[in-house]
Amino acid sequence: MQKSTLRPRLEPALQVRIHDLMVKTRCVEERMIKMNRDGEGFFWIGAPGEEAFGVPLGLQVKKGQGPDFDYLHLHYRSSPLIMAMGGTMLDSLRQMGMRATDRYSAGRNFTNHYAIPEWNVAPMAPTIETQYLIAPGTAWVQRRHGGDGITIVNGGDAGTAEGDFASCLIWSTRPGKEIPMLIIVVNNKFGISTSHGTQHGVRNIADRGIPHGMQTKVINGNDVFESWAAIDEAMRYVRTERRPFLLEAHVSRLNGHSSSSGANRVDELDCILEFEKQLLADKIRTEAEIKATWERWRDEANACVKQLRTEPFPEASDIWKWTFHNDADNTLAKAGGD
Amino acid sequence: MQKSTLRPRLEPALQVRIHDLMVKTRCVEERMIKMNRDGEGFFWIGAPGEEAFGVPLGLQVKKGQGPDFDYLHLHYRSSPLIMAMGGTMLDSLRQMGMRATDRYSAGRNFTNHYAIPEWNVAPMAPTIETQYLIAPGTAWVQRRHGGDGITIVNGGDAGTAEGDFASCLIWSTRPGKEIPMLIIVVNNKFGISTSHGTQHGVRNIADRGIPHGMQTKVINGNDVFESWAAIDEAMRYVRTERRPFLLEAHVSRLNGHSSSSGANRVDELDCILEFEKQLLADKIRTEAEIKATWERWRDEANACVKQLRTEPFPEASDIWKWTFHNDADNTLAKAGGD
Amino acid sequence: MANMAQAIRMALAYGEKHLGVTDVFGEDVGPPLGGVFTATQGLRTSWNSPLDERGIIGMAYGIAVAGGKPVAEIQFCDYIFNTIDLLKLVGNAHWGSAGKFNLPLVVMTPVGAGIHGSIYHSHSFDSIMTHIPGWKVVMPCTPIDAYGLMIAALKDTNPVMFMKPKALLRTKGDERIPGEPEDEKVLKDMIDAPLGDRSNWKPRWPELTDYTVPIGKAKIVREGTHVTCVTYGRHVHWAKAAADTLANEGISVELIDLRTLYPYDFDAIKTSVRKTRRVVFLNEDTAVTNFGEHLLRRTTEELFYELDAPPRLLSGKNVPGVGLAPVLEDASVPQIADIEKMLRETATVPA
Amino acid sequence: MANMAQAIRMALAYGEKHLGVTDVFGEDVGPPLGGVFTATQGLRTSWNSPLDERGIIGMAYGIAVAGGKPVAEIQFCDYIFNTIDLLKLVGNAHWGSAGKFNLPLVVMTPVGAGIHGSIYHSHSFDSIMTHIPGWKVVMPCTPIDAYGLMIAALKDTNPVMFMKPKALLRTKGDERIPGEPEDEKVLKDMIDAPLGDRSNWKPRWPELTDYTVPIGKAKIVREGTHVTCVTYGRHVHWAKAAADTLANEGISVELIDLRTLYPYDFDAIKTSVRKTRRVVFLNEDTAVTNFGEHLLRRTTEELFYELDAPPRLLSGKNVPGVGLAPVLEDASVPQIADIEKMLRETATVPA
Ligand SMILES: Cc1ncc(C[n+]2csc(CCOP(=O)(O)OP(=O)(O)O)c2C)c(N)n1
Ligand SMILES: Cc1ncc(C[n+]2csc(CCOP(=O)(O)OP(=O)(O)O)c2C)c(N)n1
Ligand SMILES: [Mg+2]
Ligand SMILES: [Mg+2]
Repeated sequence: MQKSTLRPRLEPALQVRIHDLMVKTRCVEERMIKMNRDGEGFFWIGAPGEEAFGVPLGLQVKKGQGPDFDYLHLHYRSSPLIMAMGGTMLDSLRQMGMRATDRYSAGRNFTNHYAIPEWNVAPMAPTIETQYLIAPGTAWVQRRHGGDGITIVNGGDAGTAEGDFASCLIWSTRPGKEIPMLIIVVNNKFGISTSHGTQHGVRNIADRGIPHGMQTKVINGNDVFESWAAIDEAMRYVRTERRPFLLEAHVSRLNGHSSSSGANRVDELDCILEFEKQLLADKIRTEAEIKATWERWRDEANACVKQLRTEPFPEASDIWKWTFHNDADNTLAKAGGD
Repeated sequence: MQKSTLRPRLEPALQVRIHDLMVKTRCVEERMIKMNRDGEGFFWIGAPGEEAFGVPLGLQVKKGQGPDFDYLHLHYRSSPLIMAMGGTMLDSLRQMGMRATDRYSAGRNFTNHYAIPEWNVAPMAPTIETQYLIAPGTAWVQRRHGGDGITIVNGGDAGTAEGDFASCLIWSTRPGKEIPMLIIVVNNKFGISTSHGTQHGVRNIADRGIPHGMQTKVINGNDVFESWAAIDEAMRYVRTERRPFLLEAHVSRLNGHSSSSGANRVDELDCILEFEKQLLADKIRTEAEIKATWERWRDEANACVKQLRTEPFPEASDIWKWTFHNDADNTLAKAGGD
Repeated sequence: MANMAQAIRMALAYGEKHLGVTDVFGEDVGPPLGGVFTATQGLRTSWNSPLDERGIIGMAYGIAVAGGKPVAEIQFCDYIFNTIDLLKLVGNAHWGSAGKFNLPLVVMTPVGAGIHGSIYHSHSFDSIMTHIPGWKVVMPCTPIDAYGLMIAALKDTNPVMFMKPKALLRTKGDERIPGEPEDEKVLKDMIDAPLGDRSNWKPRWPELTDYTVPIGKAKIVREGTHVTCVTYGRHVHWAKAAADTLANEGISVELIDLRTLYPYDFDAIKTSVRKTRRVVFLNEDTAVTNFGEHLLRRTTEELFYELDAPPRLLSGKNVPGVGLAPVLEDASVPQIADIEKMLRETATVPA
Repeated sequence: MANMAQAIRMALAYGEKHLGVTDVFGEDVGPPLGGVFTATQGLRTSWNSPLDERGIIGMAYGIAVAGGKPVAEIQFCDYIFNTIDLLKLVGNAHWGSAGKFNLPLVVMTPVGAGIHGSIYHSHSFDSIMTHIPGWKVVMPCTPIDAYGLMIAALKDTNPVMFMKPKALLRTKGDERIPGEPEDEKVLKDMIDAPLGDRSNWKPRWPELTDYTVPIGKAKIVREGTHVTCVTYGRHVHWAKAAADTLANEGISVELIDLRTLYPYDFDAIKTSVRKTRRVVFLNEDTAVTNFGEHLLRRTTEELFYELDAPPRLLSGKNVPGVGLAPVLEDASVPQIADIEKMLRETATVPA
């Protein structure tokens, strides 16, 4: 256990903030699952079990727009990161509810698929691993631009079987053209129903960075302290050395793959409960405070759902919006396609 | 220099045979280059500089049809291997000359693109690296079939940037489902005009096999003895252990990339000259014998070109052949497509 | 009655037993899941692959080279678009090798919208796939046709793309699969994996028999005289519904289920259009460079003088995706009302 | 006169200087080679990429996200087919993000047959590319149009696919690029890399000026009254040759060079077909689900009653590849004689 050495580094106030964001994330995800069950959204996929890793990650992002800030190329289990960056429950739930007010996709995309220009969050697609091909592009611009902005890309364990993961290793370590990129693999040991160990002969996924001369690390992403420290270390390295770092975080997948597999709670270690034990033991939070945190966010989530129910769905004619960047082109395209 | 220890392993008769096949290969390639210059063929790409590796490889292939024998998934620099297996100059030159008698593609494909069912040589395409995705399929059948037949796949250094190379590493090392495959990378340090070192951060390409738990080796493919021994070792391992082996061979690219870059001779080490020095020093061949070998194969190549000149080109209606496996389907397809 | 997923599963089981199928594989295709739509549950030769579509198609190619008979699945056709080069290589192997190698393999993949799949689980693949020479391409719209077309695909010595209309995989037909027990609960008991632990479960396959829907043969689903509708997949059912409504208005629709997209049954189209002199081609792929446009082009070229009305295409809208909100999906993909409207217009426009 | 490769190079140099181009990259695009067709020699921002088409398209996407202006090359369109999913993602980014992100990038790639490229250097890409929504797609047939379309592409804030007709890259036009010196030897001296060692070579670009061929605007290459021919790329020249021959027979061909494949200039087609009442769509992509079929479909739907003859498609044959032997290539891809024949037939078939 490295915890004892790592724990002192995190200020109690920060621990409280992390806990708050972890609970916030869990509550918005659980509310989405309920929306799905209630028929208020068709499909859920999200991140229960990744909060101990994702929240520390989100809090350490250098948030802003343009190459001076961090670019993010994310997979669909990034709600902890987005919540930690300041994403709102309402925005996430609007996407789940397919409302016209969904600021990420106007009712077009699955939940937890963001696109946030102000925070350099690139548009997300559920195509596994393609983000690992796109991320080197923003990092390349950052290499040229200078400063300490970096690119962060994340994805799952199973997806590393796609050649795109290897491409990312190649493109980030071109001799003399290395790029400032934090490459993350979130290893929950499964791709849908297929367990990692049945398909991958590697001991650690992160080891695949080694022949490319890359710094790598494997961590227990269920542990807030270990996550914080590893992210801190990796980010410092990438920000200053302007070279890639490959970080593998082991996490739980608490509600199975998605609503397609039922989204029922499974018996794996729950990082929030673990963290709460610590907070109690270290007397940073009381039982009552913890309970209140959960209640506040549950209430907030419910209030958001109430709110979004009053909001309009998209309209049929909306499909013609935004094929091209200017309306004249969209009109032309409509004429050809209608 | 490992030569001294490796050399005794090769019987003089075998050395003579290897030399003969190396010269044969060089002569057929040079004749193709001349055909290209004479306007008798539009494009040349081939293997001058890879003979010291390719001939020992071809001679150690377990040749035949079906899973008891070796499957071959090759790139366009495999003439030494094919010549060593018994391919004829005439067949290669016919393909260069686009004759209807071209047994590999009936005038359809570029030269050095084979398809030989009797020898398990899978159809070749010039799409870089795709053979690394197909090869695991034959090896998978061989794993199930048993015996000592293996699958051999080769390709260039630059092509390992394609994700397909990494896919091959994944698919060949699935835990408990490892496959008998000799994975070869022929490293001539260039992809067309782009030097390996400018794009690849790996020290050795073969090192990329290590995290997957794969046996690997890097050799001087310009050395017949080292090549023979390494191929022997790798093949023994794959045949008996039924697991993959990743072998990287460094070779010269003696005539540049292809006829597109002129196909002129460049100043790199010539493995045939090196080998001839040894043969002379070891008194296995005399100057006169070596000269006669070259003359014989040059004459043979010229004779083949004379022969193929008498042979017909394909006919226009031939394009409709072999879209489907049966003629009725081809007729149907023609009706829809004509 | 069996649903389409069960029908496909039974055809594959038949194939394993009688047609030399050696490998049914893909992402989550093997135990425990047996495919995200359960179409491969309990199959003897099924196995899970790495999450790598390019590897899957390559593996199928290789297995076929070595004399196996693979059935590879791409989990959703939305994820097949990184393999187009490989599909082209597969389609090219026989032609490029001057007939030396043929690749008897089947790739199957769910296509189309209809399950609220949003941008990346709603794609169609008919247009790009029919543009790749060297493949046969089929798409059933009933369980019995799914069974018969899969068996035909498994017997074929060419590569066959078997498209599964996603929205129909859980729907039942009204014809029994040969060998299927009368009671669908019995069937379920025999071949559906139980909930919970499946590690010791084995299916009991009914006594399945050979039944082939020949590749290249369309089906006249409904005879009619005023207008022909040529479609496939789930739009067959919607066109049928539209035709039923139009019948009440005195408009008689002849409905053709193409079943094989390539090589398609042009005789069936020709015969029908010669009779009705009016035709609508219907599918849900996007509108520009759409397979229906090929059929329309050929029909126009060959039957121009026999047409009493402009031949029409009703297709998906030419936008980059199908949106998640139902109103967006419905606006993107032809609905029954749209079909009715276009058939009515085409049937009634003065000659 | 500049050849098309030089024209593209000059447009890119103009783009580097005036339009914010940040990266011109791809396999062998940078020094020393400057592209397998020399179209990127001497460019300030050019660089060599790893041999990885998927990485190339991904990189272009990422650069555009971060505010760069990338021009990515795929060495031959024959090698773009492993990136179709990424091209779809690019085309989808603006739409899928509800307008939040647009991707101002250009991908360029040589297309078509005509250089004895055999199976894997002769592919066309018009059909699949026009089927991918969210992209603009252009293809010039002269150096001046290549210059003007590239500048338009660089100014556009949408993704643009710039198709280079492979067979025309080394051919000259008859209009000078704005700023081009009169003597082509002078131009060559200024901008062509020397043979041999190039490590210290730098181009001297002429004083290039802005010249835009608007995206979406076709060009009437030849006016005529009897039959319209709609084409693009190298077939413009062949159609012109065919039209010249037919003129001697008293057949007057109106020839449209589409220049932009999407969004295409339907007004130009419509105006012309209304006049000639007969039309042939011509391209060299394979025949099934071919982009010309889209144009034919739309023309038929909208102008059915104004057509005096069946609209026709003349395209590549629907076989898996273009063979190396010239007789095979010629049989696969429309030749001048084929064009003449179809134009003649279409012009003369009784109304
Ligand atoms: C290219 C692609 N192939 C297949 C899928 C279907 N799919 C969605 S999630 C998933 C499993 C992903 O597993 P992993 O990468 O481990 O991420 P996790 O979901 O476990 O976080 C699959 C196969 C997809 N979305 N994209
Ligand atoms: C997928 C693909 N991309 C690009 C090309 C064009 N091309 C042909 S050979 C070549 C370089 C290959 O280099 P390497 O892999 O090192 O093999 P070598 O030719 O050096 O033996 C390229 C880029 C191709 N044939 N296929
Ligand atoms: Mg996982
Ligand atoms: Mg090389």
